Amino acid sequence: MSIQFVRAFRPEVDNERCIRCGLCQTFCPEGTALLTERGVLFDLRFCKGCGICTNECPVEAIRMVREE
Amino acid sequence: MGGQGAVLGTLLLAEAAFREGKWAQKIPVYGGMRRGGAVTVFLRIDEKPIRRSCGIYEPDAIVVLDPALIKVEATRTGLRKGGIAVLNYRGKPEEVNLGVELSKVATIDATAISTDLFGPRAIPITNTVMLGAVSRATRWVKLESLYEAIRRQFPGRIGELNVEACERGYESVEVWEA
Amino acid sequence: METDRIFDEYYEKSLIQGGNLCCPGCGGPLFWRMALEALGPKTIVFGDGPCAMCAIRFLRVPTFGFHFSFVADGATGISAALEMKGRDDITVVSSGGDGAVGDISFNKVSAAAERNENLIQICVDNEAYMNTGIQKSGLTPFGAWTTTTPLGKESPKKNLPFIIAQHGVPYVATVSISHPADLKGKLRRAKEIRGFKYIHFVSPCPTGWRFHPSKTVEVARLSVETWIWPLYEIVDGTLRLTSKPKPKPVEEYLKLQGRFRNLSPDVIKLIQSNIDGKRERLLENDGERIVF
Amino acid sequence: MEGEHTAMAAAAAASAAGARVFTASAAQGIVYMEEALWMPPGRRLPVVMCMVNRAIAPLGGLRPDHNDSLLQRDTGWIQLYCENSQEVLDTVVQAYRIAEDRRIYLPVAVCYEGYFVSATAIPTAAPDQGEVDDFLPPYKHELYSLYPEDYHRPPFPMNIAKARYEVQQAMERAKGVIEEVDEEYAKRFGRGYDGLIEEYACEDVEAVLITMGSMTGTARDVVDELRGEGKPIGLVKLRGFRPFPTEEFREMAMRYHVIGVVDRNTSFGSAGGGVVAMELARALYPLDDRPLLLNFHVGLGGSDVTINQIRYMAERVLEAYERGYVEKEVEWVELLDLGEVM
Repeated sequence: MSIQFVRAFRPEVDNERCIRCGLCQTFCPEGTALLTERGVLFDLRFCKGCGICTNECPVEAIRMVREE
Repeated sequence: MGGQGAVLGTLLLAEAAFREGKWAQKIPVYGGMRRGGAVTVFLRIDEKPIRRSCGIYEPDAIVVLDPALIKVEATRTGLRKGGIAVLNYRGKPEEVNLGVELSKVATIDATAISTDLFGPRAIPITNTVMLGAVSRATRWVKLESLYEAIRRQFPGRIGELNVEACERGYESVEVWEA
Repeated sequence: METDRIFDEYYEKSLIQGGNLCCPGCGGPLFWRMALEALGPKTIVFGDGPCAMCAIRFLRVPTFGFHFSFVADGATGISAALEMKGRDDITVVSSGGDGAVGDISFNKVSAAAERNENLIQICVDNEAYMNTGIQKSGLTPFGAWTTTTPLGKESPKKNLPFIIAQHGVPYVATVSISHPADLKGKLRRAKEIRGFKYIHFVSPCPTGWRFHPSKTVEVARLSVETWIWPLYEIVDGTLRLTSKPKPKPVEEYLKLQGRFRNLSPDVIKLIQSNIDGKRERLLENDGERIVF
Repeated sequence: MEGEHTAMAAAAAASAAGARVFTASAAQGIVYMEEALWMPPGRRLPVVMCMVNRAIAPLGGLRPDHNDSLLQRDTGWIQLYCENSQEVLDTVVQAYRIAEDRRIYLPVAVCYEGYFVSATAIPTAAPDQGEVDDFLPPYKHELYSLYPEDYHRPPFPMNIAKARYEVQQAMERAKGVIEEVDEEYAKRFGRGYDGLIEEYACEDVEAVLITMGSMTGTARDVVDELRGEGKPIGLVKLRGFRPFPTEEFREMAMRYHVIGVVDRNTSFGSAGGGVVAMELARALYPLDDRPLLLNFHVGLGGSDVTINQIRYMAERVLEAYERGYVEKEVEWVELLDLGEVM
């Protein structure tokens, strides 16, 4: 799949810290964050790197890292 | 290309060329009208008045404002042998392969400079950094003319920050010549 | 890839497609995902126009649209056709932005409300014409910068939910993406009611309101907590506040956004006193019939 | 204003109240405005408006073709089509002189394409405010109504016909006025546009291409190349579509053997071809000796009119000249594969 979305930062989750609250999934505008049994997953095909997940995370388990 | 201030950046470049007594023309071709959408902008610079209004299909140079776009096929279309590429890219210019023999390749980590100067943003605005790089790589416009254009467009503190961005673009760019 | 497959299933369930054309941090797609989870797959969405076009074209339900000036018209037609075909299982949703619902198509929406058409009218209010370059609309709040009000808007925001309520329609509600349970509950309720339902959603716009895209939900939450955007519903003319938070100063909301950067302390004080007055009147009338 | 329908009504009423009025719109907006667009010509109000051409939705996008303004060709607005930003600026100044001329009192639309003109940045000279004030003295409306007794109630049918005939008469007079104003403007500001119609590189040619709007600039470059190659083809730029320069075209028809009309518009199910080609055919019909007429659709929905496409059209026109007949009356140039664009 070709890159459609210009993104400078992408989310990265620390599953150790994550408390499985699912707020990132609730508030991701693109629906690209999902709480699964394996922890939080991100769909990097469509993530635009807005950072709402980081902002809403109550335990700061998600951070934005620079895209290569 | 980029959508990171490509339209305004090209306008500044056009204005800088105009300030040096040349004719310039900027035609934007908007993609999705949203922040971060891919955007193409055409720029012509000439010694005599520019009459044609069609798009540019075989550019002498391409400027890519976002590293992600380098991998996109459309970016390379029409780039001809002996052309120039100025890229926002972290790697060395000699590592770049766009599928044609270019006369010059310039690379610069404009995102890092932009983040350093303007703070982290979801979509880093890299246009003025890239302008400095373009000036160095192509020698089509002088750095001073770009400063004048930037200062006119953004008076005050924002203008000075952008002038600094432009200067750092000029200094940090790595140019490879065939 | 495994992740891709998991997400494709998730999109199917949420009735959206991965990848939309909105700006990063736009409140619109978030609203639609929540709304469709409440409304279910048997929904037809009518609406078009720039920002809405970006948001609506990624929905996995039938969509159709004309332009700014036809907001409730097309939905009326769809609703009438479904009635002729005896399909009362389908929810018709008409969507428009603040410019369309509040200005260009205001007469159309008002007329549809008066006819009590069986549809849910949604106003996705980002408080200006954003896609065309941030021009002021009738729903731009007082004091806000736009490209056509460079010194701040001088007139107040139209109180659209109350205007529509005065048509005597069965259901009017305001919602916010920061309160998903409330949002979904109101849409489920609207779905069950026959007649004209009006849902007003204020959609934070990072591009036009000038804030970092990651703050979208925070801004939406503050708008509720400062009482700038109170959450209520008006059922058959009776007002009921659905959220009564302890009021925070409006300054917290205003200072997050670049569009209010140039407000002087006096103007902020004025906005605060207006909001205080509004809050008191709302609390007074909570549970009262307000449509005469 | 909440919409174009309102904007034009307000502009017309403001003009009736004695103000000098300007507004602008594009595509959907112009079409939405249409009901109100009939007011200024009917009431003889000199409103000036920029119609920024954009393709109409659906099946249209954000980019330009001429259908939106050409749809308004019957409303009674004078329509001038511009090639670049400089011409737009100059034409807006001229437009007030034309509209407010006592012999005319008709609204003027300055039409130019979105993107290729409206969003394109190019050096443009702005005339001095004082000189413009000299050229455009304060406006004083002197013709309130031709038939005051009819102003606020349904007019007598006889008067409607008379009023419409008078609009037509004013349009006829406008041809001369547009040229006059353009000439005076050229004298004062050093830039003129040959009134309604401009012939470019047309000395000793046998055939011409007719273009309208921004593609003219590109066509100039192509025609220069072709003339350099010794090909007998010139370029005619249609600036004034309303009023239509019938006489000029009839006179041209005596000199050129083949005319190729480039239409950035279409009229579905019409007698054939674009709006300009059909107008031109009517203008030339009474002549005994008519030139061959070719028509091309190009740039529809705002696709780019490329150098290759213009070259292709010029070649078809020259081919018709050599053969002496027209093989294909109407061609959709965009549907052809012209190989590598450039």
